[in-house]
Amino acid sequence: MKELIKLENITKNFGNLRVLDDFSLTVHENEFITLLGPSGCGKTTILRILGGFETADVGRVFFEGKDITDLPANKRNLNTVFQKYALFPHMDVKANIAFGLKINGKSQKYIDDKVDYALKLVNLNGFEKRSIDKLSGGQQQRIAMARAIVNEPKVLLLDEPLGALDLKLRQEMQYELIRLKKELGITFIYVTHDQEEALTMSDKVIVINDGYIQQMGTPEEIYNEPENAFVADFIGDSNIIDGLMIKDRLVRINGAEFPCIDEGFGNNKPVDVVIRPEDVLVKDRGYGRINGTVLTRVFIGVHYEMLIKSGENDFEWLVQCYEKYDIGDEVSLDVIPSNIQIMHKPTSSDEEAIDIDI
Amino acid sequence: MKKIIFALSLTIIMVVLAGCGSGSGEKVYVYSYGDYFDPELIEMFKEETGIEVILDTYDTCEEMYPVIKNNSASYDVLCPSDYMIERLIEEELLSEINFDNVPNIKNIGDKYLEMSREFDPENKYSVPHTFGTAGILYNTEMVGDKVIDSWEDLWDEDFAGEIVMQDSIRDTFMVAEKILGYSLNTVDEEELKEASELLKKQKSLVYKYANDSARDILASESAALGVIWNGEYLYALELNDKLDFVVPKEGSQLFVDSWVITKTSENKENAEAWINFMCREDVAKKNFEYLTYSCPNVAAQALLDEDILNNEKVFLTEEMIDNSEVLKDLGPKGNELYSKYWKQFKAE
Amino acid sequence: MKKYLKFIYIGIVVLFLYLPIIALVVLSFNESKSMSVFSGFSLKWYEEMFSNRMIMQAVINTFTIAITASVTATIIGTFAAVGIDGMKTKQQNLILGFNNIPLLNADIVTGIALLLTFLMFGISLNWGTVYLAHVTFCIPYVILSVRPRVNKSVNTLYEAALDLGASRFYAFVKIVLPELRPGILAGLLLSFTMSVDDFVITHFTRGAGINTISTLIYSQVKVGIRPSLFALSTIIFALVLVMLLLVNFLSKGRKESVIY
Amino acid sequence: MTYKKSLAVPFIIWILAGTIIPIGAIAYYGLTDRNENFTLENVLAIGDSVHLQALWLSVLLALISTVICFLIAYPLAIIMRNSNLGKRGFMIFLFILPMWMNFLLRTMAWQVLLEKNGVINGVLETIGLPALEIINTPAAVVLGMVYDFLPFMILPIYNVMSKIDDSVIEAAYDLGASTSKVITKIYLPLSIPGIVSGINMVFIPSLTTFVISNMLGGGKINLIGNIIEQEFTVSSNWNLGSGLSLVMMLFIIVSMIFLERFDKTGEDSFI
Repeated sequence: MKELIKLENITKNFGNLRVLDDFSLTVHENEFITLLGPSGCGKTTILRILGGFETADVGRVFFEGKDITDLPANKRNLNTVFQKYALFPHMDVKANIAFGLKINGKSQKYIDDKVDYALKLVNLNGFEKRSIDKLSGGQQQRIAMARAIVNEPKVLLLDEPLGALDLKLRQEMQYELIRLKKELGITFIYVTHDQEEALTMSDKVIVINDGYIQQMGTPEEIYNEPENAFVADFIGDSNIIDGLMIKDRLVRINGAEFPCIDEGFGNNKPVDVVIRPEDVLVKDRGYGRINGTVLTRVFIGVHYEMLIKSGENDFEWLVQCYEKYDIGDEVSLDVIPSNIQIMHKPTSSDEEAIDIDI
Repeated sequence: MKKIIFALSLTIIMVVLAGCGSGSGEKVYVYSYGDYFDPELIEMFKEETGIEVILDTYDTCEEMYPVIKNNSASYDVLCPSDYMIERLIEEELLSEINFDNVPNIKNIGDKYLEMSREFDPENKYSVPHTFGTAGILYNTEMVGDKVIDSWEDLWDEDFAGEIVMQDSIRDTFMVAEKILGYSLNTVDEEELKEASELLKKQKSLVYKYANDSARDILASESAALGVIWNGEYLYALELNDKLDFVVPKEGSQLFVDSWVITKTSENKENAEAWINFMCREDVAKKNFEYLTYSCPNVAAQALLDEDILNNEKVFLTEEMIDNSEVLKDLGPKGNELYSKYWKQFKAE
Repeated sequence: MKKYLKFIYIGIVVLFLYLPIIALVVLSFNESKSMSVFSGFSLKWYEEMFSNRMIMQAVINTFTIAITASVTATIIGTFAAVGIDGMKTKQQNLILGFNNIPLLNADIVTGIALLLTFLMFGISLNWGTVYLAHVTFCIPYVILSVRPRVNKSVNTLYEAALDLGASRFYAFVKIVLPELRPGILAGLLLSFTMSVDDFVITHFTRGAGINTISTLIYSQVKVGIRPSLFALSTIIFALVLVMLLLVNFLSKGRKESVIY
Repeated sequence: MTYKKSLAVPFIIWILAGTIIPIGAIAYYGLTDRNENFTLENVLAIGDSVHLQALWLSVLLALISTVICFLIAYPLAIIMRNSNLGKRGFMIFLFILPMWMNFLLRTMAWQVLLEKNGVINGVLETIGLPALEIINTPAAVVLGMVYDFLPFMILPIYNVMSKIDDSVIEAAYDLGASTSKVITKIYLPLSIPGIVSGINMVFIPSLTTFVISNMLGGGKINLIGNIIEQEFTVSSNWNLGSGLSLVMMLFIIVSMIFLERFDKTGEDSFI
């Protein structure tokens, strides 16, 4: 795949606050990339630097090999779908969609056709004359998409576009977005703090925190093999436990030794161990590796979620299972080797920073 | 966008218009006491000479002085009173009148020019407009049986809340000074202090301190008696025939209000044309009929009825003139002294 | 019972507010000059008013100054409101602090300060100085009414327009201005009113022969109130009434409340 | 974006020329004598008995007017808040309309009304009541202040009140509060921002006016505003006038800081 966008060593400060620190990123053509991170992590800033609304203090931005760092927003061949859509309230639907086309001096015929096409694409044909405040949130969302894509950008930047919608609509729109992406065949750069959205839609997810990339990879990689405690914690629920790597393929957690599949951490080295709650097996007393007591139990639909206290330092495991145990029940826990994820301890108090070129 | 351009151009047009309004055509800026000549004369003057009169008014000379002194606004012609003219001359704020442009000066009686020499020793700067004296205008019905003939009647507690006093430093002090038997131009601090004490005592009896509007208050019977210029008498009488006027026996103040031209005048010839116009006998007569302040214009006097000329309340007798004093400029020290005691009295 | 009390209370306050105005209106049609007795209907004070050059000139001055000053102030203030939004919080606070000075300061101090400044720089007082003074005290009102409209969503709309290829000017005129319009209109109206209503600042900064309605009344009251001023009041009141009703009517149609 | 900031440049220039330099000018005049030597005399002159008396009277009359305005406006604001929307608009319109009349005309109207032989006394006489003699007294000046500035008290208080959620009031009643308790414990604390800006907008113009005292005081009421005005127009001692203005500014600042302490959020309720 051809290289489309390249951010090189971007640093950005707001006042005394460093939002991005020597940040680099490469995006290829026709990718659906999601920048995922908690609010304030710098993901929106990256998008705004790409869109031309902010300028980096240090570093360059390349688009198709050309340096566009100093190009103003209105000269860039990429369009943004804004967080709250930013539809122009004093214009009707058609005027909104046609806005960019008019500025580019397209003919009326072209504009009409294009608006027509775009409305069909987002399943809102016939809405031309509607005024913006008569639209529902989902409809506004679609119009915002339509307004961006009629300009045929090479890249569409989406800044938490589904954030203002309710859960059901959000799920619907996720499929819609994937469909649009396929039909248009352009690059999507998607910013969200919602891990579910990221995992559902993306080809690649980049987890960002404190202005650094924490991990990047396919949704599966990110979920199954978090590279540090932050990613593990941010993506889904996790049990993150201090462990001791006794030797290759054997780790000591919570006073018991567990076989695992990781190698190369050295002997008797402290590590972080991540185990997903659904990967913890709950068995009757005596049938597992460590013993524990059920502290709380909540039924959350398909399964039960429990806190189980166990081991030498009373670690509280978050556990999901289909069977019902009562509070106070004495149980045993086990984990199969491939579900144990071993990570290096961070070297400093800061979260470990990993710069990766995609 | 169109609207912005529209608004912008509207603004520009307005500015230009307003600019033109004051830029094109001949003008003369006149600054005088309020209602001090017949407004119709402005139209007449414009018709005859093409010069437009821009009129502004002040209530007291003291109000006019800082404007001229600081040249914060530029006027051409002023109509101040005697003592103020003296001060303006002293401070070189006036320009000499070119009497070649004011041939009608011949209409002004010699005895009035003589009076003027008190403050304009060579008759170089001023042309008399009106003269007169202060007295008490009273409502014959409201004062009842009392005979009004003294300034002290203004201290009569029976008239509490029905007395109108002037609201102008020198004119107000004048009343007290006359009662105390001092000169109107005293700069003796003790005497001034005494006068201000006297005024303070009167304050609770006074309905209002007012200048030009005093006659309306008296005419509408909101007050019974008040200090007023003899020129207001005829006019007030028209509004209310129960009014009468007296010049108190202690004597009074003789004033001469005259036209002068400012040093900074940019339309000096227009200013002279205006003064000349005001001195014309028909104009002066018309003005007198409107204003009823005694006019020093002998030619105009000749056109008036005998009755009026002989009405001693309008045209003062020699005796009255002799019994009166003209205000003099007191110099910076004296003025400051008056200001100080004026303020004290007002703050009471 | 409580309801009646309410109505009576409101009635008294309204009477208090309108009594002077009603009195002026009635007296303006009075045949005689008397201020207490109505002796017959007459329009002569209106005639006198319209033929009085000083009054007419004052009316013209009042409105030319109010229109030019409020338009100028609205333009500068609107740009400023947007510009201030682009500043850091500290700068914003500093500038808004200065902006508030003419609003909170006593008129008399503002007037004197401007007078002293004009004279210090050798500017003779004239129409222009009044205009400049009025713009000075109108700008804060414009900023006050426009600034709340310059918020995050307007910023985003502006960026959205840039994103779609609009130039900064085009985006400002086509997107930002329409968004700010209610605020701009309110600011314009507010500064127009403030300008028409001002006496104190005009009093100190006016030049030779430049009278506005306010300064004219002030000097006329000293000479003696003439009923032609009542006629003037009546006409002004009628104009204000019509204008306010019109503005209210128009803004109701658009669901934007401009006044209040 | 610096481009955006640059839009404020004309405004900043204007602030500089129209606000900062003028205040500098007043400070310069106020702190020098006629010979342009530095002196504190003009500022300290506020200690003169004449000036102190005027200042005291100004503060007194302004306070009285403010209290009266508040007492009239507060119940009015509650009544307006509790009436239905259509009526509210009409009422605001009613209360605002006189404000749009020229300030001088309104004040002049009171002179006409209150004159001893004026409209009010004419009416009183006809119906056989004793005459009202308050013109040219402090009472007339207070009346003028209340009349001219009352809407400035009504509007901010109403503005804040209309934002109080109905359910808060209902909750108070629900919890057993009486109407008077609701007013003192709910309305009053919640409307403090409005009250503060109302007080500011009545007190300061009352404190500094010279027009009202001039037109309704008959030359007998000398407020600090009159003193300053006269230093500029009659006495022509600009240095003293400026010095006293500086004191007045100080007074305004102090009273605003004082009021600010009651209300940290007052800014948005202004106007």
